[in-house]
Amino acid sequence: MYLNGEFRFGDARERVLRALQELRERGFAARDVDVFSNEPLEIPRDVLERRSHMSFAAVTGAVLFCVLIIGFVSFTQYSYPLITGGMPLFSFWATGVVFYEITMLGAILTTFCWFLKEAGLLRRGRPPAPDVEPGMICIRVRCRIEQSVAAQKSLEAAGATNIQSSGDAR
Amino acid sequence: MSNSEHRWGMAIDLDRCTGCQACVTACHAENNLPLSDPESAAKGRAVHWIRVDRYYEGEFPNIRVKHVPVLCQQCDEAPCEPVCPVYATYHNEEGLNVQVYNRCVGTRYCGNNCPYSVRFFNWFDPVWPSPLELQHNPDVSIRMGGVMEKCTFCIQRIKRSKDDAAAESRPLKDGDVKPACVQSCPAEAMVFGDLNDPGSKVSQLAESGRATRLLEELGTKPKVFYLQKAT
Amino acid sequence: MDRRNFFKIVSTASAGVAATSCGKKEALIPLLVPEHQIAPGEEQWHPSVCTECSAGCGVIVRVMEGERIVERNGQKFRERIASIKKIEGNPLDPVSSGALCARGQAAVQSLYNPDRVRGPMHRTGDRGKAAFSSMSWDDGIAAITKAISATDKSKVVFLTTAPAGSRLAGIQRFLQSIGAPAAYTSSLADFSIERQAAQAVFGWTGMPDYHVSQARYVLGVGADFLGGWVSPVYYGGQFGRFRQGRLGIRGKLVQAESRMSLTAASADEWLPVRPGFEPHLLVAVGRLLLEEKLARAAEQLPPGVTESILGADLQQLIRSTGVDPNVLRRVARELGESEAPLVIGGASVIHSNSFQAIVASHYLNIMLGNVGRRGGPQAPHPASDVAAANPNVVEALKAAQVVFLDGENPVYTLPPSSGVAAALASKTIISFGSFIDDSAAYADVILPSHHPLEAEAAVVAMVGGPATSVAVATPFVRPLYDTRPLEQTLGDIARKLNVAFEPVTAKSFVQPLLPNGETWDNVALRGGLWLEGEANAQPLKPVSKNMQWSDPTFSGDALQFPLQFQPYLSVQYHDGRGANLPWMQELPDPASSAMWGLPVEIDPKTATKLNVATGDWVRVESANGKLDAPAYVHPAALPGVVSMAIGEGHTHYGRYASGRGANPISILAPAQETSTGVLAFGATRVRVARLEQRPSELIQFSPQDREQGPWGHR
Amino acid sequence: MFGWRRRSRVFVRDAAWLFMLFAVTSRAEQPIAFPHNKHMQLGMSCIDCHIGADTRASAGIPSVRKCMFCHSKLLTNRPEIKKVIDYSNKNLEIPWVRVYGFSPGAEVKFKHAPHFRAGIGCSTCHGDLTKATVAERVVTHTMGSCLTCHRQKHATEDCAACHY
Amino acid sequence: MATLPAISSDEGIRRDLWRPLAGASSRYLIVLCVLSAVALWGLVAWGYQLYRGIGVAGIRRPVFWGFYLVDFVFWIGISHAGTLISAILRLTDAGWRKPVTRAAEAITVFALMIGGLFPIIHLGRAWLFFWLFPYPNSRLLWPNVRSPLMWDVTAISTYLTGSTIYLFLPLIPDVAQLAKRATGWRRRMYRMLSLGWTGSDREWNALESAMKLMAGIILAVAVSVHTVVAWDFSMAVAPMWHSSIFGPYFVVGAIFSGIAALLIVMALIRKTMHLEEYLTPHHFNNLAKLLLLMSLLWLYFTVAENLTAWYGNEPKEMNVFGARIRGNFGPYFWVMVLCNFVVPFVLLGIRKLRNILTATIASITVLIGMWLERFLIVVPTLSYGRLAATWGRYTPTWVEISITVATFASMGVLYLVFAKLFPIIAIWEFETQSEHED
Repeated sequence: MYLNGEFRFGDARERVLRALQELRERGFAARDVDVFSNEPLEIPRDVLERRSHMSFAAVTGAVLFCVLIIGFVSFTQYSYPLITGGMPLFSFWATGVVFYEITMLGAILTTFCWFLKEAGLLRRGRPPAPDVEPGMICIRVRCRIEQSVAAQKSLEAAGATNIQSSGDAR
Repeated sequence: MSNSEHRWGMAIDLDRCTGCQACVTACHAENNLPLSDPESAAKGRAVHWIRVDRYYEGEFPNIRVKHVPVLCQQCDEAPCEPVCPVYATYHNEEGLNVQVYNRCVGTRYCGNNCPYSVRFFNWFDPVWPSPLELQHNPDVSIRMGGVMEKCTFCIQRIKRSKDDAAAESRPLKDGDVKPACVQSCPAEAMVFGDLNDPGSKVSQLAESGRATRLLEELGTKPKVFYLQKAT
Repeated sequence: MDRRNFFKIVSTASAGVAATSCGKKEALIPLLVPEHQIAPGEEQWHPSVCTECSAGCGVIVRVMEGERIVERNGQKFRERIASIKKIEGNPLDPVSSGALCARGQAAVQSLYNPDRVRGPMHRTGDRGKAAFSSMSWDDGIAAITKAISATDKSKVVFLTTAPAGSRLAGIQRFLQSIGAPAAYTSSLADFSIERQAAQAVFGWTGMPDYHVSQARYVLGVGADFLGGWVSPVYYGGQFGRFRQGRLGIRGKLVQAESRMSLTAASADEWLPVRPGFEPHLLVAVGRLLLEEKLARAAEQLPPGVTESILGADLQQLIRSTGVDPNVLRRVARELGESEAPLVIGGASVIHSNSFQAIVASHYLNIMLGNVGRRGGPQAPHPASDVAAANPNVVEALKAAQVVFLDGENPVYTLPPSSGVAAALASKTIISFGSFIDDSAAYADVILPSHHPLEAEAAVVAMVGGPATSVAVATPFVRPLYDTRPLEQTLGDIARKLNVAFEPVTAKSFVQPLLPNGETWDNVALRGGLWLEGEANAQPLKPVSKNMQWSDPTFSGDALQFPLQFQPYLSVQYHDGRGANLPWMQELPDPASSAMWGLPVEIDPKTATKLNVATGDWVRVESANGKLDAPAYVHPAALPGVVSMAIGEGHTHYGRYASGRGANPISILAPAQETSTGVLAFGATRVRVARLEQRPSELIQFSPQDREQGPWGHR
Repeated sequence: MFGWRRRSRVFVRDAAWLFMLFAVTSRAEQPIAFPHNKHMQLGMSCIDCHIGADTRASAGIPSVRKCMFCHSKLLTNRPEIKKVIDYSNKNLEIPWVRVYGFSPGAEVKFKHAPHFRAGIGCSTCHGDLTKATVAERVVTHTMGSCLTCHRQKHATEDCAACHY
Repeated sequence: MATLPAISSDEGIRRDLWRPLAGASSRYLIVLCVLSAVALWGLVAWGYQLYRGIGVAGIRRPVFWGFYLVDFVFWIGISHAGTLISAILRLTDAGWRKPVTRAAEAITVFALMIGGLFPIIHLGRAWLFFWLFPYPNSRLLWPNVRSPLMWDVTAISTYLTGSTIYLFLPLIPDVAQLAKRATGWRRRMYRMLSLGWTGSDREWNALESAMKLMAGIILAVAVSVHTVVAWDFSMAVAPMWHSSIFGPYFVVGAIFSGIAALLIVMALIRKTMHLEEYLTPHHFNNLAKLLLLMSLLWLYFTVAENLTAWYGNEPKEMNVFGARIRGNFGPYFWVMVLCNFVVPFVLLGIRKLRNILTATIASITVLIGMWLERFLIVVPTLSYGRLAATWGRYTPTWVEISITVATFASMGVLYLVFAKLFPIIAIWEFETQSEHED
């Protein structure tokens, strides 16, 4: 089941942070906690770390595309061996630009895909998200029924209002 | 590319050339060049695969005229070739710089990149008032609008001579192949032949001291050799 | 076309028969039966003869499959016909020796010209308006016979461009049989002055032949032999060998001419001689040769001549030519010292005294002892004389009642000031031409004869003497339209007039010339009869004894008309005939690179004085008329001399020539060459004025005529 | 000067070229149901009628006169033969429908003779005519098919071998 | 930084930034119609060209490339507005960028779409353009990747993909919010585009790092793209083209014209959408300074380019140079110098004169000047080739001119539509900014 707690008004952010710390101390895993807002919040790593592998993915994608394009180009050049302008059949000089561009394309595409993946967008069966109005911050905790009390306490302690539970009770 | 059987080249003797332009008409007759009309000619769209550049040098009365027949130089390292995105122009194993009309999409990059400006573009589909089309040479394509065209060293004549030789199962000998311009030249200023064959007339002329090449400094390695005036 | 290929030439059985087929696009046209005749992709070569000019080049014609839509009893059919693809020089022919000039190769475009006359026609509109409607051959011939029989036969004038050969012989025989005077020509390009000079000096009939290829040093005077003079093909070949044909020997060419012609352009030195002072230059050179004891055969000169030359005032002569004295002296010395010197005298531009110039050139050759020798002037073949040369054509035309036009275009080639066009308005005019040109527009009846490429012919070469050189054509394609060979038409007329006339065929013309062992069939197969050596020797000794020179006279007041005007024969249009060939129209003019129109060539000094730049339009005005044309500032034009190529300015001549450009002949005065009476078309003075507006653009293939741009420097 | 007809033709042509269609129909309605197989069973060879196939650029279609060499006497009562005779009497050629060809935009210069010299049998490109009856296209020709064969046979792959 | 307008509240921001999306004023519609009409006329012209043949354009031998290639280079140049600005500023995390970025990135995408069209328009057989893409075909033929034109194809498609994504990413949170408010088809569209954005901190983090990464990549691509465009010319052996300086020269020129375009667009937005509080003189001041800098850089490159040619005095190059400086292209050249250097230098260099109006004026002249610059690079070289006998003049026809004009119109159309559908300023960015400021 999920517990949602809302935080409003001026110091919402501070209270959210407190709530998060509370939750972590009570042993809720980072992946069970979600913070909803309609502008980016800066949450310190020690409170709620979200590790990103995006740059790594981008590099891999780039390398992959680079290899592919080099292979493809050399294939096309040799598949119909027309020598033009006294250039060699396959030359890095003459095709470097193409390699570069396609490599970059690889980086761009993987970055985008990876963004979708990490953000979890377009994913089927996502738990119902609370509807956050401007200025409001909302914490969602996934917990088993026996933990729910603890979770609720910690949210209340942090001053969350309108705490509701949703999802099947297990 | 000289590992192949032939490597066609041409020598033009500027000492013999009289600038009579017989070659120009011969080329028109042989290669179905599109007819210009005053409008298109005024737009600089008249097509002459071979042209006779004329320059005046000095001032009257000590003035001289220089006639230089310029056709596709069939460069070994042709600047026009690498820039074509679709391989419509390329180098074949006989050293010819070939233009494949039906592959051409008309980027005209090759035309820009040709220092000799011997490439011509079909701005429209060509029209011949009937019955002028009866004169079309069936051995040569009628180029559709939107494609580049240029001197082919009369590849159709080369092919014919080769076929004849093959039919008679004999080797091609020097002088068997003559492009239309070479054939028509009254002063015999032009010589065509195989540069791979050291005995051929053209190779000997190319070796002779008078041989120079047009815009040689560009390193395009043209296969057309100009024999300068002896004086 | 080399000799091996040459044997592909098949005997000239008419391959013109057609097979038809339904006009559906998918429908395939069956091949001819027997199938080897017009198989697609198979080429045949047939010998023929070029008649674009009167030089008489033997040619071979490439025939392959062609296709046209024909109407047969209401139904459309696609018809595969043998069509002519290309014309090349006949490698066996000594005149062309396998090559051909631009105009000759373009002849195919006159055969397939969209504006060809497709059948007999009679005039329906006013004269000169070119309104015609078709008629039957019988009616046409009937009309002619009526006209002839109605008139005094001496008032029948027959104009023809036919070169020496079967056609001309046939015409002459026809005129003879009906009792009419011999045929005339009105072309500017019959070189009658050269012929008459040769006649006067050597008693030769025809055009002397110059073996340039074997000379070492050539002094050309007034003869643009690589351009519009006699035969650019023949002399082009000679020139090539003259320059680079002999191991270690390179001939030197010095050209004295009043314009930078093609010959002057390819010469090693150009002596810009003032128009009409060619005789003076030649006499001066002769005098120098005699003085410096370089005239190796001075004794052969007729005494009178030597005296008169020595009697000349050298300084004054040289001054009059406008050539640098030192240069002239050097040239004379070089000429005299050369092993094989040659002087070529001609009149590409005819002045009042051109005859004297050519005569003088012959005397120079005599004193250089090269007449009849290798590299000297040769006697022409007697049969090569075209009888049509006649200076009095104007009078004849004025007096005539019935005028026959066979390719001639007097309205264009004779200046209006001669009153010919006006005179023609009242004649019965019959044209045998293939086109409605300026003159045919006046015709009452047009009975189109076959195009030369469709007809048979035997033509005696104008050059190549003294050896016999006759090019022969026998028909090999089916005539495209409802035309008839001229011989047949003349025959029909003769029959109607019931006078005895036996047409001259190529065969009957060649037969008498055949040596024993030679057959007509071989000649027809090879496309000509060519015999080495003298046909029947003509005298090499001079027959005349007089030699004089006079200053040229120009018609027009020198103050009112300060500039000299010289029209000239161009490579592309010749005497104007070539103007209806699109290839010739788009062939860049050698001097100005102009296409689809010809400019007036003005020298830079005059141009700046008149504030004229290339492309500006100018009005060239003489006492006898004016013309408007774009100007080309010719860097090599003589100051004060305005030149213009002949060819444009046709009122009627098909879609490509009609109403395009201006005709330089139209402003000429009816001046005559004093000794021969030939129209001196270089003897008119003009004034030039800049026009404000530009009716049209001067189209140039390469406007830039210097290698460096106008802003080319720091 | 540029009529819509011509323009549309241009587009059609390029479209044809694009999709590698042919300008010719494969299943052709021939004017006469000419049975290739029968004639070949009689021991005739292709060259007997298509006389150019071995020595010329084009194989050639026999003229009606050629048919009449035999059929002026042979089987003159058959309806199809009657048609032939009829054409011949009208002095018309039989408007056979072309079944093999190249798209007009392709600018291919095909010659039979060199292929014959190279020992390529007619059936390679035209199928087995001993079974065929009326002329129809049984082998599709694309640049691909030409090239593949050229590669197998180590013939030239030069574009200018066919396109010029 | 004093960039922050006295913003009442988040609600206030929303109200201001969503206002433009609401209805369509009659003025808006009129402008839209006019522009679309012009754009359509361009399409007609192109249709005519396809129908008759490329010959209806004024291009000729030897000037095989004319207006179309000039426009191509010009628009690709404009496209450098967005990415460069936003990417650079994003990486340097300059706060004042925020109201500017989206406007800029939109320019990039649209300019690229238009610019990318020209190589096709200019083809002799445009309907065969797809032969430039590698796809398996019965001809067993592939495109020739050695050709700089193929480099263009890859570079531009990469750049277009990249900058579209780069524009789209920061749009997601905004459309997610819009999806809540909007109704009807707009709602559906926003819903779809928002990809189910919920605003969880994972999403925010992912967005954050994605944007950082993209900024880096895009920067690298953007530079390469215009270098490649420059190489189309400098790879050729034509006089005055075959120059190593062209790459950076074109990039600078691109940024130069890009900033100018951005300034104009911003000025328009500011006026028409009443966003005076968001796009403050401060923004214009910063961009104007940037423009001035670029103008000086451009001058430096132009001098370097021409001085070397002049001093070298190589005849073939001198022909082109002469034609450009004192020949028949002279007037254009000096107008270009006026537009690209004198005007910006005076208007923006003098502090007193520098204000929104002058910045806009300068930008307009710069656009004109830069178009001329491209013209002066493409045409004179081709008109004055190596062999004097082949020289020829080029004059455009109505077809080329109308297509050129139409592209400007279509730029306007695209932008108007965009501004009507999406907030032209990234709301969420703005809000975060507003928080950090106080």
